[in-house]
Amino acid sequence: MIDLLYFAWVRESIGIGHERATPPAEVANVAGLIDWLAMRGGGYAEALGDKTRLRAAVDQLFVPLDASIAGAREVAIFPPVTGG
Amino acid sequence: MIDLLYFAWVRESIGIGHERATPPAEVANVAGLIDWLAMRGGGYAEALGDKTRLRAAVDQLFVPLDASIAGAREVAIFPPVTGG
Amino acid sequence: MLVTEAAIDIAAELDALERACGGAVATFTGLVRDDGGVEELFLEHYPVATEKALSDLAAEAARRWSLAAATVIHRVGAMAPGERIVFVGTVAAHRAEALEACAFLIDRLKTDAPFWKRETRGQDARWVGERESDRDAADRWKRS
Amino acid sequence: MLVTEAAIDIAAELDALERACGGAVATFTGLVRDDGGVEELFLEHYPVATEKALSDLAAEAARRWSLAAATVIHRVGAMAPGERIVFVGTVAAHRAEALEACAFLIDRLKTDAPFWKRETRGQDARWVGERESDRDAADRWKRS
Repeated sequence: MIDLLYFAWVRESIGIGHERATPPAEVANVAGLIDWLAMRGGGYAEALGDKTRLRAAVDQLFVPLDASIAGAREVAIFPPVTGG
Repeated sequence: MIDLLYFAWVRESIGIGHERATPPAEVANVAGLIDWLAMRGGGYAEALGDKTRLRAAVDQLFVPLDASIAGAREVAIFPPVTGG
Repeated sequence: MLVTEAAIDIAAELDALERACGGAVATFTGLVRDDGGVEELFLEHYPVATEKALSDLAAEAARRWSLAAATVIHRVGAMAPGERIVFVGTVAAHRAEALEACAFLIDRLKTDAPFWKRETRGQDARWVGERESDRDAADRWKRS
Repeated sequence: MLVTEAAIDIAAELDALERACGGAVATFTGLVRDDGGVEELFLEHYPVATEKALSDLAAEAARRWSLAAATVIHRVGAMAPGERIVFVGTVAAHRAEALEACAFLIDRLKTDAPFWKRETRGQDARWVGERESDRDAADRWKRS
């Protein structure tokens, strides 16, 4: 069971900011997780279809999309940051 | 007749911050003016003896010591600046 | 290091920085601009991760420069044009350290901390895109 | 641009800068340090020439960067440790311009404006010498 967090337009497209899910064992990294979620269609497909527009954090640490999710408790998916 | 201004330790050594003087015609530049004033001895000699420690402005414009004083109305002599 | 929904009280922050007993205080304040009629700016963040990102930045600044104090405050939630989004303040014995650390903190905050801006103009609300220049500005601190 | 014997009111200056409608405000404040027991710092200046020097610096900053506003205030006379000697503030649409112009103004002010500092420790009053590092900091703006 992984906590999934969505921010900014990813959150708005999907319609929620937080959910919990258990991806199948063959989903090994963040990119795989995104593809698996996008298969749900609708807002998920819209938000997660183009991975070049997405960034991620595993357990609050920024990671590249090929980072492993083995043992992850929290994965966040979001657009490039624009603060400051 | 030139207005002469002294600042910081130059002023303190000489004992006054402002005076008026008419240097002889052969005094052509700031360095010459400083030498001419230093010849007065006392605080003037003390303040003006070492020109490497001095900077100058002619009519409120910073100049090198070989700058002409022809037509100058105001010459200021002072140490390197230390503001800010 | 603080993320807050409340307005940023600069006078109080400056007062605290000046009491840190350095000779040089540098600050940067980012304000909401009314670019093309922006009426509201909404700042979203990733709470636990923003605190970690800001602490990491402060720790890196403290490693690189000798600072008497450093403050980073980022506002979140809805703001109007002219309001303060972010405040960075640094104190050091000499000005070069304070100025460089201040520029470092705001440059890196722009790319390393999980904040997102949404601008509202009338009925049109849109999320601000990544700026290439922000990435370049943050990168220069990695090279040096 | 102002040379004054009165204490510098930073809150009022920041307020004015923020009203200039830029998105980025950078400031630098120099405070009297109590280096080795300094009890009083006395700032002397060359009145007409300081005003000219500060105006020239502001004009050069306005040529080099697109600024919505710039403020330089330098205090003169006797000050105690912790008091503000100098305040520089800049406003621009984007942060790089505000930060660079602020650093430029304080770096060049240190070498181009006719101010002199005298430190008093007990019975010992001495004029501060030129700092090589100040000349280097000012020079980098001439090269770039």
